[in-house]
Amino acid sequence: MKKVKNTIVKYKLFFILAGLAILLLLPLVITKSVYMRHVCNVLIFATLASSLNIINGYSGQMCLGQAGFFAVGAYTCAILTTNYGWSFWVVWPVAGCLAALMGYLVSLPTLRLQGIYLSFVTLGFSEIIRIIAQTWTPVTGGNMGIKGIPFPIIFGKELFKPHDYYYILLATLLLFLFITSRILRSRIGRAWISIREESNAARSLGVEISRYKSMNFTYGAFWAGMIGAAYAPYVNFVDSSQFSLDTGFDALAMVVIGGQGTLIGPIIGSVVVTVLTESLRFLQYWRFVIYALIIIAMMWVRPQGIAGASNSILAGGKIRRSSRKKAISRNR
Amino acid sequence: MKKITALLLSLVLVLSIFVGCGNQETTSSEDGGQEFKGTIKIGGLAPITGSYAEYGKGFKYAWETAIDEINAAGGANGYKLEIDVQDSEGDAVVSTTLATQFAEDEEIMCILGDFSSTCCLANTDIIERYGIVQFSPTCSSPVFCAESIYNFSINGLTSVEGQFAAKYMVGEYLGGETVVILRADNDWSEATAEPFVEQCAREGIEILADEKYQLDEKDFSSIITKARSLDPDVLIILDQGTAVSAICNACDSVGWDVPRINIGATTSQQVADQLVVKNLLTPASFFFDPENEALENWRVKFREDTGYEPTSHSVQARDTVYLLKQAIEKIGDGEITREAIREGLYCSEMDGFTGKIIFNPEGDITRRAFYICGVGEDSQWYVIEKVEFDPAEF
Amino acid sequence: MEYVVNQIINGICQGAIYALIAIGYSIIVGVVGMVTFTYGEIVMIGAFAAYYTFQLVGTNLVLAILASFAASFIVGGIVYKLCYERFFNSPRHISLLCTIGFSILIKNLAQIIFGPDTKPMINIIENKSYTLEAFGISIVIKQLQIMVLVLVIISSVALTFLFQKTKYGIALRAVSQDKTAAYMVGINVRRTAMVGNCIGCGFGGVAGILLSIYYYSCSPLMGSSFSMKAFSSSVLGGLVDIRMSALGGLCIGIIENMGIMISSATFRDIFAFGFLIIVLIIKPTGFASSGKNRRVKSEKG
Amino acid sequence: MMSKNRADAPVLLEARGVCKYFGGLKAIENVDMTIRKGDVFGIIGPNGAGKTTFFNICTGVFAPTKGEILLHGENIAGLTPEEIARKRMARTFQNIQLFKFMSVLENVQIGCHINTKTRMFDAVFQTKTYKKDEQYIAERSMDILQKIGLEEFAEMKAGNLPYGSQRKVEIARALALDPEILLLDEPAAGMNPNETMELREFILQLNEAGYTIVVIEHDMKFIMNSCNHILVLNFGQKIFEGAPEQVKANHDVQVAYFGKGIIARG
Repeated sequence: MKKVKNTIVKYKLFFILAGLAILLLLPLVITKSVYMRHVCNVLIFATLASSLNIINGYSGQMCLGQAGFFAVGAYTCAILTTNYGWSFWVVWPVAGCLAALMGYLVSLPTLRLQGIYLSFVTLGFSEIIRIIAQTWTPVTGGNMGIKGIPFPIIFGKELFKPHDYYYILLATLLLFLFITSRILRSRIGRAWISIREESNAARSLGVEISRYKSMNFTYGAFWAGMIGAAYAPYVNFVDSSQFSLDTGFDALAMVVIGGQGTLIGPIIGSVVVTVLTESLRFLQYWRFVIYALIIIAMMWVRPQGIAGASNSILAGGKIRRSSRKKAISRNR
Repeated sequence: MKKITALLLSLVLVLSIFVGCGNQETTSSEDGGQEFKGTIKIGGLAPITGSYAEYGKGFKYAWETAIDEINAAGGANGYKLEIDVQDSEGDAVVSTTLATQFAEDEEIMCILGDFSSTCCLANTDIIERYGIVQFSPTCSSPVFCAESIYNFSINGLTSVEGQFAAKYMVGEYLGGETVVILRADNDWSEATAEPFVEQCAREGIEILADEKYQLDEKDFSSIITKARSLDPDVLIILDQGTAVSAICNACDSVGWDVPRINIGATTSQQVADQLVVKNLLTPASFFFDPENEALENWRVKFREDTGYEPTSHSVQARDTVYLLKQAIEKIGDGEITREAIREGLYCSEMDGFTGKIIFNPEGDITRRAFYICGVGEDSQWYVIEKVEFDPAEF
Repeated sequence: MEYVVNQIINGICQGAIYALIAIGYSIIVGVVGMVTFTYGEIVMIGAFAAYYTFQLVGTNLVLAILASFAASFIVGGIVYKLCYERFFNSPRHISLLCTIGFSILIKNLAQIIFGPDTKPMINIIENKSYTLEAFGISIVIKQLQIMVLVLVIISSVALTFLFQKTKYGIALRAVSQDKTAAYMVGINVRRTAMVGNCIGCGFGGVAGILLSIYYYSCSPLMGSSFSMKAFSSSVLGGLVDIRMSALGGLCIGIIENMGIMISSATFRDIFAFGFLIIVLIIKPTGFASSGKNRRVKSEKG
Repeated sequence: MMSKNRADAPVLLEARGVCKYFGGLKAIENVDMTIRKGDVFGIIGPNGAGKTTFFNICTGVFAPTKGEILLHGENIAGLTPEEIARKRMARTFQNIQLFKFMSVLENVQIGCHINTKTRMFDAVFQTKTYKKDEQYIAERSMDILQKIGLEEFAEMKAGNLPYGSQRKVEIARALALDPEILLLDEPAAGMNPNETMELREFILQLNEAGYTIVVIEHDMKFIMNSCNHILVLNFGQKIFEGAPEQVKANHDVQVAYFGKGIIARG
């Protein structure tokens, strides 16, 4: 085991480059655009789940309303590009920032709340966003949604094929991973984790938990908004039913199945869940039954998720006896 | 060690899924020893799970039985038909993914479905790009067929239905002067309410209120109290399914016996069954006529096989297959292509279970007659009056 | 004026329905100490049990109540075994996700077994309404509305009595407040929690019958919207307090109907959630006094 | 020990008439206290005397109902714990509150939080500020671990360490704040006599290194041997404040600790 780990560490750069090369060349291998669409779906959900993981996995707040931020991003993009003719490249960061602003606003009142009360407020927020999208017909198109969202154009090429759009989504995910891993390696990331682990201790060390919690929320919402904005042109139309609580729950399931509090976890989770639900489509209702059974089985067998560490606060882990003994004997 | 176990676990999971993929090919038809010229594959989109599951299952049943019938009778133009029905969940995103899947598969010659206007409209872009027909039994959006030459629908424009209800039902039949509209907040009701309101204005009928409610609304007492305080002559309900009966029952339970007209559910047996007081009128382009023997047999068989009553949606789904068959026959000895099927459907005519179907150049049909139907005490729908009209008069 | 009064009455009746389902919810949350998303499906199971009883033995309300109590009780037991028992010491999100998974499971199994269509439930209880004339205002109340209202009052009083006075109820409360301490004084924590959970579920099942009779129908997907409202009412009442949850349900019902009165029924949920969020911002633990739910509050998500 | 020049040292932390009521319960009633720079200040009292509550008021966990807490003459009563930590007042907890699932090194690194100023922008673009901060954190935390003698456990999960070492990690983490004043809440609780001895030495070392230290402790011997000034609380009230010798001799303190009967007989 250790050997494997050492090899991975030793050739880290090589592995990263090889992985990148595979990802970049993937559209050449997968010729059918149906499969490419599934790959794109994986990327979208991977980023959405990752953005949720920022909130749930790193600062230990329990957000159930990620679909709300996702919707804000998607609708911003849809409205500005379709009705006002803005370029996608301008709208994209704007949508992210608007979602971030929403995240900030939601985080303010929730700072006083803990546990399930906080979860509830995020859940209610998500529903309110959805209902507004559903009822504010002049702006959001109401139940009819917004159709014909223009595809982004790069160097005069319209990116309507999943094969091309893949690169936008891949870039989003990679950018997310790059920026987030840098933040996590700074004092900001450490502050988030310290809040998750033991908020009283964090406060006593001068970590302004309100500020960092709301920064965390804002950051998580920002990425949900970014991927929302990238999602809107990809599906070509948005309507409120795409942002129901179930979308948020799916993202949550992906995060937990993959492993909370790890960067790779939500990505693994979204691969597993998407591949599962897509490939079992022919089973109709039974595929949801299987999906549900897998969620439950996963929680029984590996509550920390596929990639999560068993000895972490997120797994309800206990400190391992063996290593503890080792420490004691070493101390003597 | 644990990590390896986990890795293996996930690997096995993913692998088993791919194995599952491999088994996906399902063949639903048996060769009755007949010689076919070849096989024509059709893609079917229906919400088999989700909130519209009832209709989606009906679609699937109607399509598959119709195709079995056709194949048993020698196929369409000598070709064997095969349908691959996929579950769109009533979710437009899923529907577009599946539509792409069909469109990319060069063996698929035509797409039947989807159920809801939202899904159908969402698919328009894709079918236009790939040049494949999307033939919806029930899409009622007034813009659907105009949006692409590849879009066809046999639902009939809901605008006519609304106008008919305003002029002939509220105006002539009931003689009402004021109405309150209660409707589900969706695109369909939006599209239906507009022509209804316009027609009312022309007929001099006053709209006292136009109340919307959420799609999954259960408790109607508050909007009924609201409507009752305005005291209209007629109550108009624009919705489908159980909400219609729920609204009527809620009216009755507070003892308000205003005449009610429903547009949308047509002569749904489910709605009739669930009414406590049988007080409801509806305009119907289609009627389960017990005297039409073929239709009645079909209905009985449907009920036996699925365990519930068919709605007109399933009958429309059945008719789409026969229209398609007719279009394939029109091609004759020519090559069966997607384009040929579109041309075959263009402006075609047929006598189906749902009456005479004549496509207009846009790919939609216009109704020329409606039945005014009412529920009897035995929970059966009866035709009160058949009204023929000229759509041009609206 | 008459209109306003009638709308308030509507609100109270609607609220009573929310209260009815919220009561079962807060029993479960109180005893198990974890939040559940399966409750709506339990309510649905209860409704279907009653539906099939009516189909098989005819309109016998007592039998139907027994059947749905039993069905929901059993499903509640399964939920307990699958989603709670193992995760008492784990972080909350694990059992939460388990309940979400279980809710997906039941919803889809129900669509397979019962069929996806809506089943009619009519003429079980006579569809009557009373008109009261007072101060020149005529108020219309349905018989069923009165039944629901009475049931809410009786059950919240009875359950409060059960929890405060009986030995078993005290054990339940002890378990709900501190599992370790309850274990130390010799309470069989797992069994008590399980039975408490099952009682809550059984109560949800009975609420399910009333709901389906009240709305004349039951369907496999009926649970989700009610479960959100039960959840809201319960959160408003502080999650574990039965009487406060019932009050929370009433408040949400009234607020919703007031909202509908001044605007449109499409905004129903906005009023409900908006009201709830505002209350939570002002008072982070809902209506209940903050000390009472220290436990629920302090548990880390 | 240092009592001779104590009076000359500047006042660091001062409590004036501090009261804290929980509903009708008077947890702390009118307590005064003066801590001077360079003190090893002890707070003692029987169980339930309000020591930890008083501590929590000083560190901002509770706001006092009445009274003032002055740090360098500036009133800090009612500030949040994180604001007080920024004023270079660090603390440990009675029931150890480590980041159990993080390594010892990471625990200490988080302690460096207030001494760094990396912002989101710096972190993403790895600017000069970020690099300087990270270098500072790395050096500073290893330095502290070395001083405390925990460097060989740097990579170990903090929760895996034995109890005594966990206490040390908590102190190390507090030291990373670079505090002027360090508040230790029952640091010797649960330690064996050997460990307690070590801890005493360690505290005195820290004191010599220039930290002002406040200790809550049950263990009389520990307090008497390490502190130069002691505050005695009982039932939320101050009953005495003075040097260890004076405390030993004080009648009220004896009554509080041993009960009236024993004193009378003795």
